[in-house]
Amino acid sequence: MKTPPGMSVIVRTTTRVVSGFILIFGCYVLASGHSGPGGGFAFGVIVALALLLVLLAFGREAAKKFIHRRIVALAAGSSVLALLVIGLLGYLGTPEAPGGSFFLQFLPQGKPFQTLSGGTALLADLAVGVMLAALIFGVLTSLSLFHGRQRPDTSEPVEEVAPNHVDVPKEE
Amino acid sequence: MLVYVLCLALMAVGIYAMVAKKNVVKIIIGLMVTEYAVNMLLVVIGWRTGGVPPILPESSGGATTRFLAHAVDPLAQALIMTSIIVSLAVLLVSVALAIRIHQKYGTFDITEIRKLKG
Amino acid sequence: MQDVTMLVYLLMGFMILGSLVAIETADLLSSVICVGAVGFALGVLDLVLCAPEVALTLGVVEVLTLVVLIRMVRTRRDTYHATSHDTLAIGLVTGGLAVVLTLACVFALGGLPAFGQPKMLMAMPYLENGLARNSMTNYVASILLDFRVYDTLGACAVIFAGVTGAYAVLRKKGKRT
Amino acid sequence: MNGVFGIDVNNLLPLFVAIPLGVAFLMPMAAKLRRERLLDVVALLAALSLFALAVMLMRVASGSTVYWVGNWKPPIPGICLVSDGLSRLMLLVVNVVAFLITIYAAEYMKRYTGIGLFYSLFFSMIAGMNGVVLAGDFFNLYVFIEVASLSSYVLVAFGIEAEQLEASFKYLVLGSISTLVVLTGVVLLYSLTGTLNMAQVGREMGRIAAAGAGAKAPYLALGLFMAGFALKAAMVPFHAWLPDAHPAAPAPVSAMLSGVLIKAIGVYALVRITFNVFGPSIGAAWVLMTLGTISMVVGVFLAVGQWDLKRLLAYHSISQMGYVVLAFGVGAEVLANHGPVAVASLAVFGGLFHMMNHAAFKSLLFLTSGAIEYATGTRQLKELGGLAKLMPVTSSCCRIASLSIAGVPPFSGFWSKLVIIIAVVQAGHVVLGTIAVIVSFMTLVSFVKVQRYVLGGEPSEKTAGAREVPAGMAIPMVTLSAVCLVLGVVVFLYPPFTDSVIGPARDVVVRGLEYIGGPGPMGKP
Repeated sequence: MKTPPGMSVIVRTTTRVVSGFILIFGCYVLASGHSGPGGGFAFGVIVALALLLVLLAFGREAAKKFIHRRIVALAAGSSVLALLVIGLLGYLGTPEAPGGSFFLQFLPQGKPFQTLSGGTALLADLAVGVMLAALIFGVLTSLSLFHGRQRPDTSEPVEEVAPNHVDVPKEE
Repeated sequence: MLVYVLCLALMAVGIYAMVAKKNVVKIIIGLMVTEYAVNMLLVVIGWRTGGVPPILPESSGGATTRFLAHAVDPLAQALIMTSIIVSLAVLLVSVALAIRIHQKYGTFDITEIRKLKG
Repeated sequence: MQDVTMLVYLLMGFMILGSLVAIETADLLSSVICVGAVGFALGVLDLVLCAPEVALTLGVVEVLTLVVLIRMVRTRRDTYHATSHDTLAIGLVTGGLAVVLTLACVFALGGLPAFGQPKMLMAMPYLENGLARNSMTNYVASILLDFRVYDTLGACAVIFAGVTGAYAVLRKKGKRT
Repeated sequence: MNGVFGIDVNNLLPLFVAIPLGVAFLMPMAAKLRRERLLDVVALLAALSLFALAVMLMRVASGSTVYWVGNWKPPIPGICLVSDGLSRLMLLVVNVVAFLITIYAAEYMKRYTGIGLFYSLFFSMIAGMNGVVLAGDFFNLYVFIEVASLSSYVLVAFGIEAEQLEASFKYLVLGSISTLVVLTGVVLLYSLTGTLNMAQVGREMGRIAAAGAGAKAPYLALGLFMAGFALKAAMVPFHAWLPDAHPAAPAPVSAMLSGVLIKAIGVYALVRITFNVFGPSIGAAWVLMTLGTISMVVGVFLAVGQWDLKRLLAYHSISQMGYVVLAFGVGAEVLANHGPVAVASLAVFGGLFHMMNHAAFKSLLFLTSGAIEYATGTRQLKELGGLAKLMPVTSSCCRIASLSIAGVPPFSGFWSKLVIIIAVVQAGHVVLGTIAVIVSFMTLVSFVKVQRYVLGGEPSEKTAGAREVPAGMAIPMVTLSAVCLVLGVVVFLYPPFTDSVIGPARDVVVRGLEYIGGPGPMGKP
């Protein structure tokens, strides 16, 4: 086996230190999003960039060990479904609006200037953030691992679905 | 009024690049410039003279009278946030297509990418 | 107030110049870097016009965009012909855009509200009553996550479709053999 | 009145977006289970439930209702969904066609990899179209246009062959210009009126025009909207992407794009904005009539010379959409001149009816062309032949659709074209009426050519081994053929159908500014 492609020791060491800080900064941005600038969109992109930094510094093999593609897909899909479910849970209704409606604020709200103000908004923010982080990290791996025609067969952006049903022969 | 003219001018620059340029990368850059122009127009129309950011400061203690008189339009800013995410999605798709086109044709120049008639 | 307006003009002028350079320069990498500079100028403009939330998001998205574009340009060889041969088409496009722009300036743009005096027909009721309904003091976030969360769902659908699409385009094989 | 099983149907409106989005979000995860039949079943169930919802809405709901998302109703107006005659008609068209195409795709897409990704994008597209049709808010309209178009760009390139990638990139560039132009229009209107709600924007603009100041500014926005949506509807100066994109896509996607997408995010949005937000005006009417006539003529002339079956069909889409836009243009002109409302109603009725018919026969034509390509591996007219004997079901469906699009009585296309031509002549445009008749004749010639080269004659070496497609593909084709046959008959022989399906939509368009979809009192300012 070849040594995994990556960058120099200096870059790796720096990355080890910095990526943690970036992740913490991302979480801070998410937490402060309801009373200051920040929120899910920025959180998602920052986390994806931190993960990308790890990917670039340590190379593909190490990054694969670090994060599985399956986990990325699961995180993206389930968080965006969670956003939809938050919307549908609005049909449960509240004392003020008994019929309920799509994306109704059904949780009790907190007090202004608290992190946990906003009821469903915090959940929605979390869902958006996790979704963006997973999606963008996933697509960045695909884009940067796609080598083009020099080595057309080394990349495998999507796992092929097992060909169970190739029973229809293609007429020539 | 000059601000609106400048926004539309930037937009014209972007559309010009998208329509007239013959290179996939330049076209993508034109797309980005056009998106910037629209975002710029949105932030410009939301500005209020002597404005403050639409975030109620904790020091106000919940008193909103002064804030309401000066806060810039939060709705316009929320629209920009949505449009930034949408632009990012379009950009990712166009980059994926560009990479794949480069793999098939070996170039970004669309004068050489002409399998279709028109 | 005057200084804000001047700063806005300066930044806009810089952005237009930067985009022209980005579009006309022959080297693809410099062109990508130029458009990055334009994006950051937009971020500064957002800060000047009291949109810190937008500036933050734009900044991080801009870093991401630059990473993707530089990676795309750097790892792929290309012979770019700086001079294009299609002069008629370019002339038509430029002329058409110029005409539209002039017409817009002369007739229509004067009817817009002056810079700094937006009509906030939809935003004002929300500014007045939003806090009571969701207790969020960052109005941009509360619009995105409560008031107009349906739009955010749409934006999530767009980016989900975009990433799914990128995966689909980068698949190894399209058809089974 | 609006209830079924004790549930207010109006409350179910968001499901038209939520169900397909849920499927779209679920599919990439479900694909990891590696059970393709499961994916097919989920997709079919979702499409069936959308179909049932659309039919139920059409049966039960009446009048115009507004649904405020998240209970943000006036005095703090948020995003609203509007259910009126026009949106219900479009929902019916979109979801019926989408359901039939899903059945077809389950069989056809077996030849492709990444079925999970396909379904995800396909349902995003449906969600986008449903969202556009229901939107009562400008920015929401833009977002869902982007959902639908972004999915369609990628679906065009789903086979990842060189031509498809190229067509898709071209479509993406032109499509993005169009969405950005539309967004600029939205932003200008927002600046001008301070609101995003469509009905409220309409009223505010009336107020601005009455005040006299800045009366020209709305026209810039209207111009931007018309350019943007004309690009989406592939009207002729803006049509360059369609003849590349529609043939390149896999057959179910082509059928979806030509059958419903250009209507839902092109013509529907154009009509909604020109009639219900800006109100019919002479300028807009002339633009629509010019676009319609040029598209009608240029589309059919380009189609006649084509030898690629799907490309030929794509050019006919441009031409047929020309009829629809011409009809709406004539309607707008009569309304703006305060002419007889009966004529305007007839024109609008013709446009809507032709739009419905086109959704049926053009998606059927693309499905049959897909079936032919599936069986023979080619779509060049000169390489085909003799399929009438080899593929009887596909051939009969192709015949019915061709007769319908060519306007041969008693098929549905004949009646809708007849209505349009009568309305155009009654409005005093005899020349345009004559052009429409000539174009119809040219369409007939073009499809006689298709019949002769594809179905008639002796089997060629490519077609000799062809056999009938599987039932999964045949059933939707047969159903759509039945729709083509029935629509022509039922509209004239069974008036309640017209009154309950097309009538309300026609009334919404003709009443123009009395559009219900926002806060406060409605009506002309």
